Amino acid sequence: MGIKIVPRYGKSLKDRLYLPAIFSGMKTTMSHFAKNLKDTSNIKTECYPEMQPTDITSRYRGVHRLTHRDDGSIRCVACFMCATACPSDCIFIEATEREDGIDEKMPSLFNIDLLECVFCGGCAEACPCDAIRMDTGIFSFVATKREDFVLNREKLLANKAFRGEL
Amino acid sequence: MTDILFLILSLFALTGAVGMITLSSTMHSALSFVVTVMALAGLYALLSASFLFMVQIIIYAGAIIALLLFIIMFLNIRQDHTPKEPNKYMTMLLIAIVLAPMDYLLFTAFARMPHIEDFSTKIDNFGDIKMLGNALFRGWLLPFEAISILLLVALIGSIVLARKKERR
Amino acid sequence: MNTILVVVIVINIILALLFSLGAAPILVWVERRVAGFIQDRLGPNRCNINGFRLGGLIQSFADMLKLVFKEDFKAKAIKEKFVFTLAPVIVFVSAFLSYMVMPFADNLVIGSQTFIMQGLPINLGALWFLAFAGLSIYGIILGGWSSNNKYSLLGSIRAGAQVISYEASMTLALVSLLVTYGSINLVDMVNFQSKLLFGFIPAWGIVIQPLAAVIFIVTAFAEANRTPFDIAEGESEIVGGYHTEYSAMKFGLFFVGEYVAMSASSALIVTLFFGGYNLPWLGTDTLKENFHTVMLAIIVILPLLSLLFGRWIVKNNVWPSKDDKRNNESKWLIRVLILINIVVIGILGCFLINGITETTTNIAVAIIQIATFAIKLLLMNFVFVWVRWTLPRFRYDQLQNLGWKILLPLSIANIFLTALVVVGLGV
Amino acid sequence: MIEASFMSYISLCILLFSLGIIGLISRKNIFIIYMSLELMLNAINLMLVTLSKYFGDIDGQIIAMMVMAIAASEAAVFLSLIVAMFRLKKSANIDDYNTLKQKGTL
Amino acid sequence: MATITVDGKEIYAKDDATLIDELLANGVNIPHFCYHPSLGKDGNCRMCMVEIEGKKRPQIACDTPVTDGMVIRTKGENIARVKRQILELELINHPVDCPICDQAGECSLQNYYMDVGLYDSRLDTPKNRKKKHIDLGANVMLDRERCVLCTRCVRFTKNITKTHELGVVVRNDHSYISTFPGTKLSNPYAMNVIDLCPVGALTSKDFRFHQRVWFLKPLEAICDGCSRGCSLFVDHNKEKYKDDVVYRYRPRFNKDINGYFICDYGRLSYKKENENRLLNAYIRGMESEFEYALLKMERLLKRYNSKTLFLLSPTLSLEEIYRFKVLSQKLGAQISGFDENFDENFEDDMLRKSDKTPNRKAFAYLEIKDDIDSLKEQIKDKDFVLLVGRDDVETIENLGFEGSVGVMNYRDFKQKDKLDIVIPTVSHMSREGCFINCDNFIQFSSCKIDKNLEAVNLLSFLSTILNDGKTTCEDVWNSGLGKMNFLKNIKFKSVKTNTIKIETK
Repeated sequence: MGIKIVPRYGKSLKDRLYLPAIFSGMKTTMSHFAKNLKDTSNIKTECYPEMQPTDITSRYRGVHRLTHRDDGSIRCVACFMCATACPSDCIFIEATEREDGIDEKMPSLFNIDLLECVFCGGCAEACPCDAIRMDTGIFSFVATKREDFVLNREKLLANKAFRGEL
Repeated sequence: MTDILFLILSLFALTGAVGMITLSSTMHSALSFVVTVMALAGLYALLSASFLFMVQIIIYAGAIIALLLFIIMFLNIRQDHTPKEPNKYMTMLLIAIVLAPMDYLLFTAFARMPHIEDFSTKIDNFGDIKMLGNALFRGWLLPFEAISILLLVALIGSIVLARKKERR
Repeated sequence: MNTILVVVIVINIILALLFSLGAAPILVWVERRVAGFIQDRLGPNRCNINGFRLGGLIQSFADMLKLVFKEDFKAKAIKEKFVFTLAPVIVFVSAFLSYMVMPFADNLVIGSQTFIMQGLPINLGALWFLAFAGLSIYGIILGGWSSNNKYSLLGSIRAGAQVISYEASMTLALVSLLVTYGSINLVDMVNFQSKLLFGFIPAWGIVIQPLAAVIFIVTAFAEANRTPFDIAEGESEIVGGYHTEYSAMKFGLFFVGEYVAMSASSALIVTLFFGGYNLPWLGTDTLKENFHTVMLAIIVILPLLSLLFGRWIVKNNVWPSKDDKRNNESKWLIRVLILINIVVIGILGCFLINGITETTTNIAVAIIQIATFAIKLLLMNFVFVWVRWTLPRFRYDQLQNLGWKILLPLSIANIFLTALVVVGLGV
Repeated sequence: MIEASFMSYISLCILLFSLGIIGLISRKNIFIIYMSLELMLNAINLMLVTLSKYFGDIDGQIIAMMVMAIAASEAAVFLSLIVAMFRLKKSANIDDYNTLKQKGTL
Repeated sequence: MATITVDGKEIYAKDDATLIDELLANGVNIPHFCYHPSLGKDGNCRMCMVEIEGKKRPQIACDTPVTDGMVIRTKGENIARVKRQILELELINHPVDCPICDQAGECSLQNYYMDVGLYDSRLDTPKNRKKKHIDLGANVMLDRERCVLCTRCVRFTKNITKTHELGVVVRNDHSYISTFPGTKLSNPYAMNVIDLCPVGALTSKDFRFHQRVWFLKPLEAICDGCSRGCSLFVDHNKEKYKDDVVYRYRPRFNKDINGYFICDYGRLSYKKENENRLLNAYIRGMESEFEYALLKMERLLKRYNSKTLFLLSPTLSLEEIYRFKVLSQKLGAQISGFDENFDENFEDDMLRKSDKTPNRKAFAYLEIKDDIDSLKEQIKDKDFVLLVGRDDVETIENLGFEGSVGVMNYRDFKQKDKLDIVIPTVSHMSREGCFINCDNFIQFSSCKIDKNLEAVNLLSFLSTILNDGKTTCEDVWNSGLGKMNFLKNIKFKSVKTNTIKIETK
């Protein structure tokens, strides 16, 4: 019941000679080679800096951003849920009293170390205030110094959503 | 030209040989011997034994010493496996002193052979593969066959010797 | 010693250098582009000098430059510094020397003098190759041993055992060829292959000695440490094998040495089995006799081929943005193609109109043969690359089984059979 | 300047042979002893080739070839013996290979 | 003894106890807001409902006396429904601003909601808005929206401190906690209301927003603020790329010493762990390498030998004092424990004592003199005085001492540039040790926070000088401290876990 008998290969002379199998393999690779040599436009490779990717979906997890309230101030209340959820401990927050009367608490420091981030999306998932999102669509980040990979509060707030702010 | 080549090659051969018997590390010693073997191959070429020159490189350098190096590596011979020889140079000196008169004897014996001018000029096709083959398969067929049997025996013998004992 | 002799020797050495050393970057490029195309990728295609990228060939030179300028790092644990440095040199030099005996063209006759078109004019060509291909094992063993690293040592033991094992079969396969061709001189062997079998098949080694050809090609793969026999390295078990500890140009020498060895192997395979510098059905003498027809054929065929190639370039060398510097490349390439056409056709036309001396014919034939050899060499190298990107690596025991239990008996049987046929036919 | 004459080859052979003997007797490392033996064989080979050239007779080279063949088979047997012995004794010292020696005597 | 059955399991309870006490003592989880063991029942929150067989409706466990043969259910469909409804009631006007609430993570409301709540809100009218973040004084912040009106804080000021600062004002769902107009919460124990508050209504101004509580790791320790030696939880955390920081002290229940509370002074004394630390070793006023200074100290002790006086602080642990005694006996040096850190105003009749050091009793037990007269006698022919655990150089200067002075302490101090040698030691919360409090209770402080500072542990320092490798408290006990007369009946193992009273002659 439910037993599937898998046929065993390698007993016949043709199998044990190996050469037919080798040649059929080489035929396959040759056909690919010939097809691609004849017309390189068949190849799916995108020439990246010239051709930007078009298939970034709204669920793509890019570099983080911090969202704004309606009045343009920071939405984050420094609840540390993202830092708690982060598996790579790459979010560094310091909370402070918020003086402008909009809320009670906000982050005085909100750093994300992109070199440590694993882009799991746990922070965006954990955020109770919808303050951190990964919908910027930024998939490539470059810097010349390690320090430049640490995004601070202002940089995170400046990041825009890939398809406009929802 | 040939003189200079001979000088260089013999120098290499001697240095290699001296290095081989004096160096303490087995690996270095073997490497030093490779130099000797290659230099000797060059000397064969100078002596217009071109086939032997190739055979020397293929068999001696390419197979025998390579196998030796391989075994040294394979057995992982370390410093604590090799014996300590505190007074090897003394022994060498003693043996050299003993050997010196014998060498002199040999040298004088050879020196009495008739002198040939321009020893290193080439006789046509001497040592060529055709000539060698003809001599080998006409006059030396029986020894050749005997040696092939010897090789076979050595092959089987070495396999029997080196295999691991099956434990029951 | 006259000027022509010196010129020919120099040309020979330059050709040998070109075919071996110059081949390395080109082969790296071929390797990577072919791998890309086989796997439906593009491969390296963007390294360029002012827009010129020659299909990515510039990448190889960039890589070379990188290897030269990299820090030559040496681990502290490496005690045998001299041996460590010597090992890649041995690999490189032995691969390079084994190349020196390949004949690029038939013996060139200029006036009364005859020149052997080899880097090293030596009679024992095949044996020379075997000798120096065998010496490369020293580089492998010493490199692995002096690295003072378990991975390196294991890799070098594996590679060394493989090279020693396969050398036996290779030599024996060669012996059956020697019996067939009746000579050990590579030029003689090639000239034997310019004959026709039954009047219409070129008597190439692969036709008369198919088994020896298969065995020799397989063992050549093993000697050059190419896939499927590249067990010297193994990313999962022994990392980089014997060159794990090497960096910068020391690694570069290993790397280049591997390609030179591959190139040398293919050159020997071409020489032994694919008619060497001979065009099929067109031996040296036939070429010389019908040289006018050949010139006419070239005048017709060259523009046609150039047209096809130019169209291919125009079709495939396109970059998305209009003002891309790299788009100019096609234009220039096509101009160069046209220039080549004009020059070649012009020279040949001159010859056709003015008539041609015997020496010029000989030289022209030699050039055609060199070109033939180069194309065959490239194709054979392509086969090496093609096989590498098709077949997976052997397991170590399978490899030894194949070497000792299949290839060795087969090659011995082949010698036996060949000897029987040769003696029976009384050739 | 030493002329590349017959005698220079002969003296090189004698020197190499003597070095072989010195190494053979003075060293205790089994590998070096083996290589000393090979060195002596090589010296003899060189002498054979020299003499073959001297007499214009190819037979010397043929004997040299035979010596090489014998050296090859010797190498195979020797190395397999070494592998077996080394597994047993874990030493490359010939003084350790004394299984046949009667205990308590010199 | 009464036998009651809880959820099918029999437990033995005291006869006249309330049900909730016995249930909590037996590890049965009973949600409650208003009940607190030290404050007693109030019965206003209705959270502690249990079903009792024979009673029609569920009863509150905090106001039900235990009777023999009671059969109780704390789980089940019915009781869960009741609890859910009560929670819904509590949460009607709660702002649910857990992200900015400091109590999140140790909030009863959160926990109970996760246990039994988990309903969707049925509210479609706006919530009652009340005033948020009101400074009550004494480091306490009030958030009236979050308050569930359990009145624990009110009862604390009424019953425990008897200062009557807090009360509930206004009726029904507009009622809130307040101080009387124009007054502030001000008593030396006021911050205990923060611990008492089951929700985030009362939070510490000092701790607010500094760290989320789920990151904190509690360790058990003894307060070194006064000779009461209250039991503490030390909440500390080591953040990535930062040093280990102590964020707060919380009272740890200890029925012999401090009950459920500690004074504000002790609670805020955590700051000295983080601030004003001595960071470098100094030799003759120059910054010196730490290792070198240790070697120098060793050489100094060897040079002055019997001309040394160890002036120990009563803040040192019993083990450290004992080891210094052993060292002084070996060197033939003198040892004194004179210290005048008293503050008569500090003492009250609840917990605070006038002696502001935790271990002065140990000198008496170890027969070390700690009076000024004997110190005067001892210091006369000495060339080197080593102050350990203290930096009051003026004490010996006042006695006219003019030889070399060394200090080993963890606090930064002014005169460090004038002394011969200054070596930083680990602080109170970074080393283990026993302390004997004013009532002869011996307690073990096991808090050992590993700070990234160059500082020496006195026990390991002494072990290198005495060269016997006894670096832990247990080693010291085994090496002779445990055999001393006053500790004869006491095992180190039991001290580690219990508070034990030393029998005095």
